[in-house]
Order: sequence, then structure tokens, then C-alpha cells
Amino acid sequence: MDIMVYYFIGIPFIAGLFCLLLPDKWKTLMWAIAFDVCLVLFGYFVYFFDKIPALTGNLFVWDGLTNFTLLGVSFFGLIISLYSYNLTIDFLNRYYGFLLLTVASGIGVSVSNNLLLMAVFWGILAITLYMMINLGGSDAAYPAKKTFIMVGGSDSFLILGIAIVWVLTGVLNITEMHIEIDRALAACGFLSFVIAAFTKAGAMPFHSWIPEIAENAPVSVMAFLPASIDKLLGIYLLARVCLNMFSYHETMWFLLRLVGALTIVCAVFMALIQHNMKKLLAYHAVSQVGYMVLGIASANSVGVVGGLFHMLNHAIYKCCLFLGAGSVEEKTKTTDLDQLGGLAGMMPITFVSFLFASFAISGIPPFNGFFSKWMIYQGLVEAGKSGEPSWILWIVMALIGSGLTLASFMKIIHAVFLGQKSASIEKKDIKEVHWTMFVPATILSLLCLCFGLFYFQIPLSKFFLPIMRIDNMEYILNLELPLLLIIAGIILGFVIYPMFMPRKRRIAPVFIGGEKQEEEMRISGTEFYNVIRDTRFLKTMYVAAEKKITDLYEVLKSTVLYFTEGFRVIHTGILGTYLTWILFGTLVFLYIFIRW
Amino acid sequence: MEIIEQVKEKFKSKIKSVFFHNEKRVYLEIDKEDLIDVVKFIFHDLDARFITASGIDNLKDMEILYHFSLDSDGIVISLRVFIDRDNPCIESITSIVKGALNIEREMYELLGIKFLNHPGLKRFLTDEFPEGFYPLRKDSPGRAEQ
Amino acid sequence: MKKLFIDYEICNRCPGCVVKCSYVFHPANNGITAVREEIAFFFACRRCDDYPCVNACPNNALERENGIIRRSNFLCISCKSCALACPFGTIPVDILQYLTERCDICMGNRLNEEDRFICVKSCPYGALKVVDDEQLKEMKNLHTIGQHIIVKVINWLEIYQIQEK
Amino acid sequence: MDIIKIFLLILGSFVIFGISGMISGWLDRKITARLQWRIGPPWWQNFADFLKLTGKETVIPDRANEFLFFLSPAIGIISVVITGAVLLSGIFYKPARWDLFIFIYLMMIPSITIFLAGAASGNVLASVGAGRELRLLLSYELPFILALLVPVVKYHSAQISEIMNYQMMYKINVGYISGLIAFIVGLLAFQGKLGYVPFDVSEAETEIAGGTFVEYSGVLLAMFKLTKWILLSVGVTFFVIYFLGGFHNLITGILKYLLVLLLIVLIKNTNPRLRTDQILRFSWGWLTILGFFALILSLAGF
Amino acid sequence: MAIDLKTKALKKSLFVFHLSTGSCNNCDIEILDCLTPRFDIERFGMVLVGSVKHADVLLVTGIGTIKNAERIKKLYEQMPKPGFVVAIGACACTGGIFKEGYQMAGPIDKIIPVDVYIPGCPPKPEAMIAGIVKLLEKIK
Amino acid sequence: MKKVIVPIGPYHSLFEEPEYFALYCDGERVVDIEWMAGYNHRGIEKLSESKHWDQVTFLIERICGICSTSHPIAYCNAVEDLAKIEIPERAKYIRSIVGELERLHSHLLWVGLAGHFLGYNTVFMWAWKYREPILDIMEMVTGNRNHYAMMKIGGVRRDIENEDIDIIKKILDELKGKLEMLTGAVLDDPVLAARLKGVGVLTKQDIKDYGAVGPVARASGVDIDVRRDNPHAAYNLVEWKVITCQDGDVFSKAVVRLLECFESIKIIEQSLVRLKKIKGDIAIEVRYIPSGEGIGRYEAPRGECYHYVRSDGTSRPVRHKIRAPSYVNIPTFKASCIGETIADVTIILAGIDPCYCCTERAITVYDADTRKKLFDGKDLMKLSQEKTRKIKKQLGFKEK
Ligand code: SF4
Ligand code: SF4
Ligand code: SF4
Ligand code: SF4
Ligand code: SF4
Ligand code: SF4
Ligand code: SF4
Ligand code: SF4
Repeated sequence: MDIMVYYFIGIPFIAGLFCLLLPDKWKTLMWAIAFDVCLVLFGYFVYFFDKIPALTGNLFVWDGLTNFTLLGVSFFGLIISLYSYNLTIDFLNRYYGFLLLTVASGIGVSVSNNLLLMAVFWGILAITLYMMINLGGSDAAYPAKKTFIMVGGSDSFLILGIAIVWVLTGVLNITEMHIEIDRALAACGFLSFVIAAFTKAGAMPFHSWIPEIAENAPVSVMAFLPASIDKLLGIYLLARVCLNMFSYHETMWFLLRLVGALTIVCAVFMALIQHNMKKLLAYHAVSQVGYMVLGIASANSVGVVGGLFHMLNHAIYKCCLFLGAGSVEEKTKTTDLDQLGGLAGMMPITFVSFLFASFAISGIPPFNGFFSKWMIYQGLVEAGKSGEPSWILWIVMALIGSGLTLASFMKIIHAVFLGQKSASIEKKDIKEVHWTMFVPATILSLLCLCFGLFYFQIPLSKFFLPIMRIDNMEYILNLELPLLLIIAGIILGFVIYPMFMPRKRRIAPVFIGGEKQEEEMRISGTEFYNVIRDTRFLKTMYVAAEKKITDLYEVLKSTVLYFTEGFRVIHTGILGTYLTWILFGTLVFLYIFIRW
Repeated sequence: MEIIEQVKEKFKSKIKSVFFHNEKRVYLEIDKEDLIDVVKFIFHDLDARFITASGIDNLKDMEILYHFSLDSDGIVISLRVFIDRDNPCIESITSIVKGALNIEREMYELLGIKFLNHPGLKRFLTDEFPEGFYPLRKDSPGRAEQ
Repeated sequence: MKKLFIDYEICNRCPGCVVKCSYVFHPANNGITAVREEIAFFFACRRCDDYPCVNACPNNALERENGIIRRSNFLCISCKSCALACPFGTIPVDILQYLTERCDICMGNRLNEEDRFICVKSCPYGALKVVDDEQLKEMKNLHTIGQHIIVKVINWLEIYQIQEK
Repeated sequence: MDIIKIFLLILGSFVIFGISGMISGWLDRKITARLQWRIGPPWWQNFADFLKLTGKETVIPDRANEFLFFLSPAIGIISVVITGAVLLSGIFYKPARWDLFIFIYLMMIPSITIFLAGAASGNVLASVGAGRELRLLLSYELPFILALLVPVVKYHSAQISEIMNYQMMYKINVGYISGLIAFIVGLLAFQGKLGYVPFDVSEAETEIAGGTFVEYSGVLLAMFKLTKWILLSVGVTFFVIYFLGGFHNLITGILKYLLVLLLIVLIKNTNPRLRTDQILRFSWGWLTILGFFALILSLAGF
Repeated sequence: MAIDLKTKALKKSLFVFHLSTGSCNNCDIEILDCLTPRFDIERFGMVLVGSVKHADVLLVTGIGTIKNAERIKKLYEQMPKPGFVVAIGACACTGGIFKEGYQMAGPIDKIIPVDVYIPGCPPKPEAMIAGIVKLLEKIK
Repeated sequence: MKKVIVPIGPYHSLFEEPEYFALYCDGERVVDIEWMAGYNHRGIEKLSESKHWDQVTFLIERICGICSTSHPIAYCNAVEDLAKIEIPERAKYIRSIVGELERLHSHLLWVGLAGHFLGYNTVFMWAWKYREPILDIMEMVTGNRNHYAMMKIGGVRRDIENEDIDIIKKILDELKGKLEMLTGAVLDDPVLAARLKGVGVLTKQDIKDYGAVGPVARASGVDIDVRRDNPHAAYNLVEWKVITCQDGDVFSKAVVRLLECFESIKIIEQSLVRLKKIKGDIAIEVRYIPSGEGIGRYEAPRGECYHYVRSDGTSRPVRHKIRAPSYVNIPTFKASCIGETIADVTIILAGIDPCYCCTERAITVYDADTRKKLFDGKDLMKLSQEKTRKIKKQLGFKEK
């Protein structure tokens, strides 16, 4: 099996490097390479799902969690490369190259058992992330730098954590560790790992890179990295840390829950008032992390399964949402909510998939988001039963976060797809996007529905229950009756509804008090929550948030800059040069490592 | 009546005539150039309330009556201004009295008097009728040509 | 000085006045009716002793001042009872108007010069003229109302006064 | 599970809650009328309204998104019927295996469909209404959740059947101080869900001419009306089950139902409409504080 | 049979929309008066609605000024059929005291078809109710 | 600034009359308002030039259904000022009584409608229920619920019989108790207060700038009331006081209106007592309207009605200028509505108690062209028929 692992990592890696070398013009070839590689990987993982024997080696580990993560990574690679068929950006070679490199290192992270090896892949991921963001053009340079520094910084925490773990246990293999958090050092180690995971996944307060890059990075990159792969891997790491490496500790876990709950609420509040679709989605990408953290930190099987399930769900619908946003941007050249509107009629497929994904992220039954959230709540209730004191608070925050999520997605739906067309849209002749763009989104949205309706049959019993080694989850079955009712209701509804369908129909102008329709009679929806913004207490918060005092990066930056004025001269300032060196160095490091 | 004396005192020759209809109704005739000054004085210094302005078409000229009320005494002062009918324009008093906005707009609309420096001289009552249709003018054709 | 001359001998026969008038403060004003009303009450009325017209008026609109009938412009409801009641038929029905008219002898404002005295031009019977003092010299039975109206009429007032004597 | 049973449950819920909803709606109108010294409509009024609307022509606004314009009433009605069915499932399945969270989420759907309906109408007024509906949802959801969580805290279970059993065993939830407070908070928040005064901003006939429903006519309007009626009935039933000990005795059950309905109607008729920001401040302020207070009380065991 | 039932339901449940087209607003006040305790038209299932799309009956008052004419037509078109028009007040029926008005494009029946005329200036609420009863007789 | 127009009107359930406010909104916040009028424009100013002095009273009554006696009173005042007529004392009292009864019903109507706009239908129903007895009195005294036709140049048209006086007194006594209850209910309701207090504040300066009148001005502490300042009818013969409030918000407007109701009752009661004693005519005979100009004012429920008439000695006015209270009150929205939310704007607009009929009286032209062409009745009929036909034909009729 070991040898296979090399292939899994090596094939995309080499393919990626190869793409980097190809000239920019050979679009289709590069696309074919990326697509095929991902397809093969995905096909392999699907086919051999469950069939690959578990493996715990020195370097690699292969268990349920790995199985699942690999499936996820390759699946999203596939989806994104399909979506990228018509992509029009400069440096496509870099795009596909880094895409494949990302897939490779993603696989690498999830199969590595050795912490150092994982750290190496982790580092490569940061670099590819940086490079991919940079594809967004000159505007993306600053956010990319910020991201690189944040994610790179988290790498050092990872290394620090590894060092601490090494000191504590003397082993570097994940599977061999069981650390009691009984000392300050252990706690530091735990926190280092958690910080690394949080930064990658984007939990508060290490989230600020995600909203920052949202506006300028290519949408498919957003859909691929922060929305899906980074979530998968970040939460993967968190799960590893919490489940395998460290054992339960009251305070630490409480901290996790706190971070999770705060992330949910704070990020969703930020999302509520955004005017840019991508930025709004990015804030939700942050907010949803909170659920996963909360789930994993609930420290009982239902909750953890819920958290992992949520991670999968989130990757699916957030990817779908970003892809939808990408399609909209492709056609309208903007993601500013004020300038959109009324697209539903023109892009029906995109609209429906977006709608499904929005329902899913808001936790509307019977979409998948509901079930994972529900499990997280159950986990919290369970935690409460076993003595966790503030469980009810977490539930309240999670529930309200869910309500706010719903509200902000309805705002997007209104502003982008429903409502009235804006003047600029009215002028353009907008049609549905190319099939390579809507098919991935459609697949994902169907998955949302599918994982909801058959939440037990597919995701739970296939992926998560084996991971947690739970055979019987009475709680989860609790949902069966309502779910059946929902399904039956929908079926009945759609059988009966056509009978009620109005036979006498007529199209008439809208009623606006008898006045003539004017162009400005149009609510884009971005102002829906101004009221919230203006509420006394929240206003101060928002003002503070706008000054970026919650942004760890900015705070640190200003302090560091204060001290480092003097050192500036030695730097050439061309980040690309540094990066090439870093990449090269990492490769050398990797080579040595594998030999050794 | 001291108040009227005050006005007379202040503007002397500018007041062309004073006519007491009865002790509560005073009509002062002034030149259109002096309008702003007099209105300023009456509105600010006498603290009068602006009631309205009536435009009247006399064929030979147009007449505008600016009615002011001195509420504490119950006196109504009407400033009478005659303006040229062929080129009916007069300084707007909206800079002094905000409330005159719509009143002047209405006069513009119904009588065709142009108010200089008026912020929004648009029609709002009869905008379905053709331009240049001033119903309250005595020689108005009676119906807009359709 | 130009004056409006009305030959009431001609005018009085007319069943309904059709002249145009350039007094435009009221729509469809026919100023000459106001003049004719005055003429009728001044010169044509026989000054009956028992005033059948005044008594006939249902709305008390007629009154007698120094023997001359005056019709209230506010009270008359234009029912024409007085015209019927007058034994001498001196009140033409078309002067008894609900909405009374006004003639300013074209002294007031007019838009154009040619609008003046269009009553004169439009009277089909030629009862109206614009005259100056020269032209009046030869005529008889002339009476003036105010300064500007000259009426050619047999003044019943004189006869009345003769009878009195 | 028995498919027939499931379908029967849905149909049963539709019929039961449809009829009781219409009657409740009529009671609402009638009580309102009596409070205003009017006579009010006869008992079959809502049936007549419904029937009439189904017979009318449907006018589709030219700027609407037809897909959602037609779909949202259907989703609305299905969602409330399902909620009703979930409530009813206790009759067939003992113990009914469903918990509070699914109820909370299901109850959100009608609001969403109302929003979608407004948004799909392509009308400014409807858009304003839709926006208000969302803000409303945001505002009342927090206290609503808090209120509903009080019994959960008390019994350490989100299972409604368990909560019912506990009520049977000890005393009904409003019997506790915390439960009483929660009941009041929940009822006020539910007023918002129903879109009744003082929270009827999204329809606000005198402000935005019917708001989200401004473009709806004929059958589609009838469906929305039905949705609202069913929602009323389902909601009141839920309150009876969750706070007042349920329908174990049919007579007292119905009395309880009427009591809750009366409370709702009274609140509706003794208040003016609030502004959205006031609603927000009220529900995130007073109601939420009360809700938390109730939670703390129940944590302390009162 | 089903149709019959629906017509019956229609008779029992009229949603009225109030359309004022250049009135002196007295008729409008009296329409509102119909809602209030003394007259309470809700007894007959009549409700005043805010959107013409919900309406079965347009209660038109006023002379129908030129500015209103096209809007009235538009609204009539927007009303889902079967829908009825009731002209309320002397103004809406004939033009009333404003008949000579230049602005007048009406009376209402010159603009849209009218089913029932309720004369009076203003008609008393009783008269309005009586008029609507006449309308009910007309519905078949 | 991004502009979103939220249309309020023209056929909107907020207004009984058609009127169009385009609210430029940013979210729920209103940043600017444009006022489009003319839907109700019937051209009364022009119409009245072709009507007899006496007919004009009826026309003026139909400026509006709510101030349907205020405008006639103001108009009669104007004509009486022009003709220097002094009306008999009995007429004075009757004018006051009818005027105050109208104020009562109008204020109650406003309270009800304000409740209705706020979605507080109970208040709406209650206020209108209490308004009914007043309409009953009106019907008893004048023969009609709304357009009373009571005013006449030189006095009043109809007398109030002694037997009626007792009945009126009884009804008013009953009403007083109910009114007190309603006032209590409205003014003590915390939710109403939350909704109305501090909303749509107009400062004294705003009032002066816009020349606002009536309860709108009095709610802002501007102590003006034509009834007191320029006494007419019987207002200087009875005891009463002018109600003012200092805050200038919608709530104070409600307070002013409700308290004014009590003052009105006071005036009516005193007048009724006096009326019983005074014998004499209810009108003097007016024979001539000389040429000249006259100004008449009356404090209508919504503020000062201002009429200016000019006569040339014929039986119809040459110019009749009407300045209704709402015409100066409505533009205050510029000062009070900007920055408020849509929900507030509607109640602020309602707080002005606007009715648009009166703001739109100005034109109607039906002159026969005296210079170029003479239409006779038949021609005109034909023309108008043609025109109507034309309008009918082109849906979306537009000139030019
Ligand atoms: S003026 Fe001429 S038209 Fe008129 S009545 Fe006299 S004769 Fe006849
Ligand atoms: S027409 Fe006039 S004056 Fe002659 S009787 Fe009739 S009302 Fe009297
Ligand atoms: S027409 Fe005039 S005068 Fe003759 S009966 Fe009629 S109202 Fe009386
Ligand atoms: S009845 Fe004839 S003649 Fe006699 S006074 Fe009267 S108008 Fe003169
Ligand atoms: S003189 Fe002049 S005003 Fe008199 S009737 Fe003749 S045209 Fe008219
Ligand atoms: S009698 Fe009656 S119907 Fe005839 S005009 Fe007079 S009020 Fe109108
Ligand atoms: S009919 Fe009379 S009350 Fe009705 S609107 Fe016309 S004038 Fe007013
Ligand atoms: S203010 Fe004008 S519209 Fe309002 S009631 Fe008075 S006259 Fe009528």
C-alpha cells in the first residue's frame, strides 16, 4: 500500500509541475491533464473506498478519516477543474499547475502520519494558496501577501506544536500519540496545533485572510481552497488533534467551543452587512467553521460526527455557492450586490443550484446542512447531559447563527437572482453559462439535497460512523420520521399542487399604487440589514470591526512594522523571488526527508 | 398699526401705496425689485408668517400678492407686486421662505410666472398637459390643444 | 374722447344679444348686457306706481332707489318673473342673468388694440358705435350713463317727470 | 415504516389543521370584531374567502420570476402541513421520535417562502416587504429559540415526547416561573412569525400595500392565506403541547387552544404596529433578556 | 356545481379596493366609514384590501381626472377577473359639481365599464351597502 | 447616492385620495422625497370664477369632504370682508357650532386613521365609532352627514332649533366621557408612545420656514390659532383656550388634536347655551357684492384656511385664491421625514393629517375662447365626447 501512496501524491505533483512548464496557450491540454488526473484519482478513491485496508505506517496513515478526506480532496479537484474549462485568466499554466500541486499536497497532508511530513505538505499548501490567489491580478497582491504571512505564520505554530509534541512524547507519528493535557507545555502544544488548524480552516480570530482575498482572487480558487480543501484539511487536522493526539481536557475544549460559537456569530454578523457577494460568501466560510469546531469540541460521538459531516456539507455547498458566484461574475462582470438583480430568469440552472446551496447552508430541512447542524445540537445536548455547563449557550449561539445565515443568504438570493433587474443588467443580454460551469454547481447542489434526503444511508453510514467506529446511533435515527414526513409531504405536494395550479392566468403589470414603473423602483436588498447595523450596541461593534481591530493580522502587522522599520533595507521586496527559494528549499527538504 | 408705520418708515419711498381695507387687512404696493428686501423685513424682523401668494393675471400685467400674517395682531399684510406680463419673472422668495417652494411652483404652473433662483421649478399638477398651457391666465385658450 | 354709443331703439328689439366682448375676466362675458340692463332700468322703465316687477320678484332681488329699479346681483335667480310682470315689457329677458356681466367700456386692459370694442364690430344690427363728441352733435334723444356711454333712447324719465308736473 | 401511514399523516394534518386553521382564523376575526364593537363575519367566512380565491383569475406580474412566484406558496403550504404532521405524529407513533430542533427549522420555512414570494414578485413594495420579513425573522427568532429552549434545559432533552411525558408526570411547563416567562416570550415571538400586529411590518397594508403579497391573486393568494391559517393553528397547537401539557383531555385541550388563541388575538388588537428597528430592539433587547432570564431560572431549577 | 359554489363564495366574500380619482374625499371617508362599527361591512364578508391584485371590486370615487384616466385603466387591467366596478358618488357617476372641469376625463364609465352606480354627494354608507347588495344580485 | 424609489401612492391605502410620494430610500431610511400631486386636481379656483357667489359656497364645500364647512366659512369671511358685511349674532354662534362639530369629527377621524396607519385597528374602530354621534348631530342639524351646506354669505342657511339643542347637548355629554377614555387609551399606551414619540420632529423654525399651521404648528409650540388671533364667528364670545405642545413630534400632534376636541366641546356647549337666548335672524340679506378684494381666514381642523377673493362687481369672483392648510403643512415633510424610516414616514405624513383634495383645487378651464372661436354648448359637448372617445381609444393617453 505504501507504494500506492507515493503514486497518489506523485502523479498530481508531477502533472502539476509539468503544467507549470507548459506554455500558457495550451489551454485545453492543461485542462485535460488536470481534469484527467483528478478524475483518475477520484475514480480510484471511489472504487477502492472501503476496500483499501487500513494502514498505519511510519510515514503514512490510512484510516476512515483519510479515506474520506482523500475522496473529498480529489472530488473537489475534479469539480474545480471541470469548472475551469472556460476560465479566462492569465497564467493558466500556473493555475492548473498549482491546482494539481494543491491536490497532491492535500492528499499528502491527509495520508501522512508523520507530523513533519505533514508540516511539509502543509507548507506547500500555503505556497500554492498564495500563488493561486496571486492569479487574481495586481489587486490580489496585497491580500495574497497577507494570506501568505498568516498561513505561513500558522505553519510555524505547527512546527512549534510538533516540537512540543516531540519533547513531550518523543514520537512524531500521529497515531502513536495520546497526550494528556496536564501541563502548560502540553496545553501550548495543543494550542499550537489548534491555531494551525484554525488558520487553515479560517476560524476566528485567524480568519481575516479569507474575506480579504475573496474579492480579488479568482472565484474558482475561492471555491477550491478556502471553501473546500482548506476546510477539509483544517478540520481534518483539528479532528486528528482532538481525537487522536490529545485527550479531553475541560478548559481546552471549552476554549474550542467558545471559539466555535463566537466564530459562528461574529462572522455571520459581518457577513450580514456585506455588499459584495464573494466577500459575503467568504464570511460565511468563516462562520460555518464555527459549527465544525463546535461539533468536534462537543466531545461526544454525535457531535463529532456532526462536525465532520458539517465539514463535508460545508465544502459541498460553499463550493457550489462560490461556483454560482463565479458564474454570475462571468456573465455580469460584477459581484457587487447593488448592481445585480433579477438574474433568476436568465440563469435558471445557476439560480436553482444556488438556491439549493443557500437552503443547505441555512440548514433548511431536508437539505444536508440541517442534518449536520442538528447532529451538532444533539451533540451539545448530550454534552450538557454529561455535565458541560454552558451547553445551552452554545446551542443558542449556533441556532441564532443559523438564523442569521438564512437571513443573509436570502439577501443574496434577493439581490442577485430575484428582485428587479438593475439598469446595467437590463442592458446586457445575459444567458445561462457554459455547461462546464453549471454542471459542477448542479452536481454539488444535488449532492446537497442527496446528502440531506439520504443523510443516513450515504454520508453517515459510509463515511462517518466507520470513522468514529459507532454502529448504532439512536439519535440520528430520530430524524427518520420527520424526514419521511418531509419527503412524503413534498411528493404529495407536487402531486396535488398541479391540480391547484391556476388555470386562468394573465400577465399584468406590477401594482405600485398605480404609478408608472420607474427604473429606480428597485430594492437591491443590500440595505436589508442596515437596521441591524444601526442598532446601538452592534453599531459600536461594526465600527470596531471596520477599523480591523478584530483582525489579528492587522494588529500584529502594525506592531511589527513599528519595530522593524530599520530592517527594511535588506529586503528586495520582490516576494516572488523569496517564494521560489522557499519552494525550492521545501522540495529539497522533502527529498531529504523521504530518503531518510 | 405701528407695524405698518414701521414698514413705511423703513422703506419710505419704496412703498408705493398703502391701502387699508380695514384695520386688519393692509395692502402695500411695492416694486418687484424691492420685493426681497421687504419680504426679508416682514418675515424676519416683523416675524410674520407667510401665508401664501396669489397670482392674478390682469392682462396688462400680472399681479402677485404675497400674504403675510402677523399672528399676534391678527393682521394680514398683502404685498402687491406688478410684473410684466410678456416676460413674467420675479425673484423667488424661497431663499427666505422655504414654504414658498410649492406655492411658487403652482404659480409657475398655472400662470406661467417664472421665479428666478427657484430650486425646482417643475410642474406637478398639470404635467399631463402640453407645455405653455397656463390655465389661470385670463386669455388661456380654455383647453389645451390636443 | 371716444364713447360707446348705443342706439337703444335698435337694440331693444333684439331677442337675444349675440355680441362678443373683450372683457375677459369672466369666461363668455357679454358686457353689453350689463349696459343694457342699466339702460333698461334708467331710461326704458316706466316707473310704475305699484312696481309690478318688484312685487313679482320671488327672491326680493329688485328694489327701488329714487324711483329707479335696481337688481341685486347677488339675489337674482334669473327667474324672469319680473320681465313677465312688467306691463310695459321694458325688461328684456336676456339681461336678467344669473351670472351678471361687466362692461368696462374697454377702458381696462386688453391684450391687443384691435380687441377693443369688438362688441361694436360684432353687433349684427349695428346698434353700437364708437363715437366722439363731434358725431353726436346732430343726434337727438341722447343720454349719457357715466362718462363713456351715450344712449340714444326716448327717456321715459322725462315723460314721467312731465306727468308729475 | 408504513408508507400509507405517513401519507395519511400528511393528508390528515392538511385536513385537520386546514379546517382548524380556518376556524381559528375566523375566531381571530370574530374576536377582533367584537373587541371593536363590530359584529364580524359569519363562521364560514374564511371558507368562502378561500373558495372564492380559488375561483379567481391569477394575475402574474410581468416582472416576476414565475418559477418561484408559483413555487413559494406551495413550499409554504407543504412546510406548515409537514410541521403539523410532525405534531400529529405523536398520535400514531409512540413515543414520537422528533425533537425541538426540527420544529424550529420547519417553522422558519413559512417565513422564507413569504420572503421568496415577495422577492419573486418583482415589485418594489413586495421587495420592501420581503426585506422586512427577513428582519422580522432575525428579530423574533432569537427570543423564540430562547423560549423554546427553556424546557429543554429543564429536562435535559430536546425530545418533545420526553418533555410531554415530564409534563404529564410533574406539572405543565407554565407551572414553573421559568416556563411561564418562556411561554410569554415565545408567544410574543410567535406573534411575529404569524405576522400579526405589532409585528405585521411585512404586510403593513397601510405602508406598503400588502407588502410581500402585493402581487398575489387567485389561487396563489388563497394558498398563502391557508398557509397563514394553518400556521396559526399549528403554532397554537404547539404551544399547547409544549407549554400547556397537550391534548390529553380533549375538552381541556381545546380550552387551552382557545386560551392561547385568545391571547394572540388580544395582543394583536391592543397594539399598534412597530417599526422594524423597534421590533429588533424589542426582541433582541427585552424579549431576549427575558428569555435568558427564563433560561437561567430554569438552570437554577425554577 | 363547483362553479356555482365558487360564485356563491364570491358573493359572500368581496374584497374591495378603493380607488379615488379626483374626488373631494368625502366619498372616500364614507367608504371607510362602512368598515367601522356602525356599518361593519365585514359582516357581509367584505374587506378593504391594499392591493388591487387581491380585489374583487373597485370602488371608484371622483371625477376621473386626466392624470388618473390611464392609471385607472391600468388598475382595472390588473384586477383579477371576475372583478366589478362600483362608481360611488355624484362625481364618479356623472361628474357632479366638477363636471365642467377641464381635468375631467370621466365620468368613470367613460373610462372603464361600471357595474353599479351609487349616486349621492356623498352617498350615505347605507346607500353604499345597498349598492353593493345590488351588485351581488348582478353576480351570476 | 444610490437611489431606490419606494412609491407611496397614488392609490395607496394610506391615503384616501390619490397622491404620489416617491420616497428615495437607502434601505428603510428615507433620504429624499418627491411629491407628485395633480391626481386630484379638479381646478376649483378656475371653476369658481365661472360660478355665482352663492354657488361657489357649494363648490368650495367640495374642495374637501372633511373640511367641508371650514372652507365655506373662510370663503364667506372673505366675501364678507370684501363687501363689509357684519353677520347676525345668531349666525355667528351657529357657524362656530358647526365649525367645531366638524373639528370634532375631523380630529376623531384623524385619530382613527392614525391608528389604522399604525395597524392599530382597534383605535381606528373606536374613534370612528365615537365619531358617528357627531355625524348624527350633523345630519339632524344640517340634513347631511358631510357636505352640510350650512354657510351662506351673510350668515347661515339653516337654523338650529331649540329642541335640537337639548339633544345635541345630551349626545355631547355622552361623547365627552367616551372621548376621555379614548384620549386616555391613546395617550397612555406605551407602545403607541414608542411609535410616535420623537418621530418626525418639527422645530419652531421649521414651522416658520414652511409656514405650517394648525395642530402641526401648535404641536411644535407655535401658538397660532386664527380663531383667537383674528376673531370671527363667535370665537371671541366664548371661553376656550388654544392647545399647544412643545415637542413637535407626531405624538404631540395627537395630543393637540385630542385635547382640542375637549375645547371644541366646550365651545359648542357655551354656544348652545347662548344660542337658546339669542333671537333674531340667522342671516342678513346680502344684495350686492361690490368690486374689491377680500381676505377670509378660518381655523380649519388642520389649520388656517385662507381665501382671497377679488370681485369686479358682477355676480362671480374674478379671482378666488384658496390656500388650504394642508398645502403648507405637507411640504414640511422635507423637514420631518428625511432620515426617518419608511414606516415612520407614513405616520409622519399621516400626522400632518394631509388630505390632498384641497391642495389640488386650482384649475379647471372651460373658457369659451372669446377671440378666435366660439364654442356653443353643443360644440363643447361634441368636443368633450370626442376627447373622451380619443382618450378611450389610446390607452395611455398623453398630450402632444
Ligand atoms: S347689442 Fe346688438 S346684438 Fe346685442 S341686443 Fe343690441 S342689437 Fe342685439
Ligand atoms: S329675474 Fe331676478 S329680479 Fe327678476 S324676478 Fe326673477 S329674481 Fe327677481
Ligand atoms: S330653477 Fe331655481 S328658482 Fe326655479 S324652482 Fe329651481 S331652484 Fe327655484
Ligand atoms: S313693471 Fe316695468 S315699467 Fe313698471 S317699474 Fe317695473 S320695470 Fe318699470
Ligand atoms: S365696450 Fe368693451 S367691454 Fe364693453 S361690451 Fe363692448 S367690448 Fe365689452
Ligand atoms: S334633491 Fe337630493 S338628489 Fe336632488 S339635488 Fe337635492 S340633494 Fe341632490
Ligand atoms: S360625489 Fe360629492 S362627496 Fe363624493 S367625491 Fe364627489 S363631490 Fe365629493
Ligand atoms: S385640509 Fe384640505 S383636504 Fe384636508 S380636510 Fe381640509 S380641506 Fe379637506
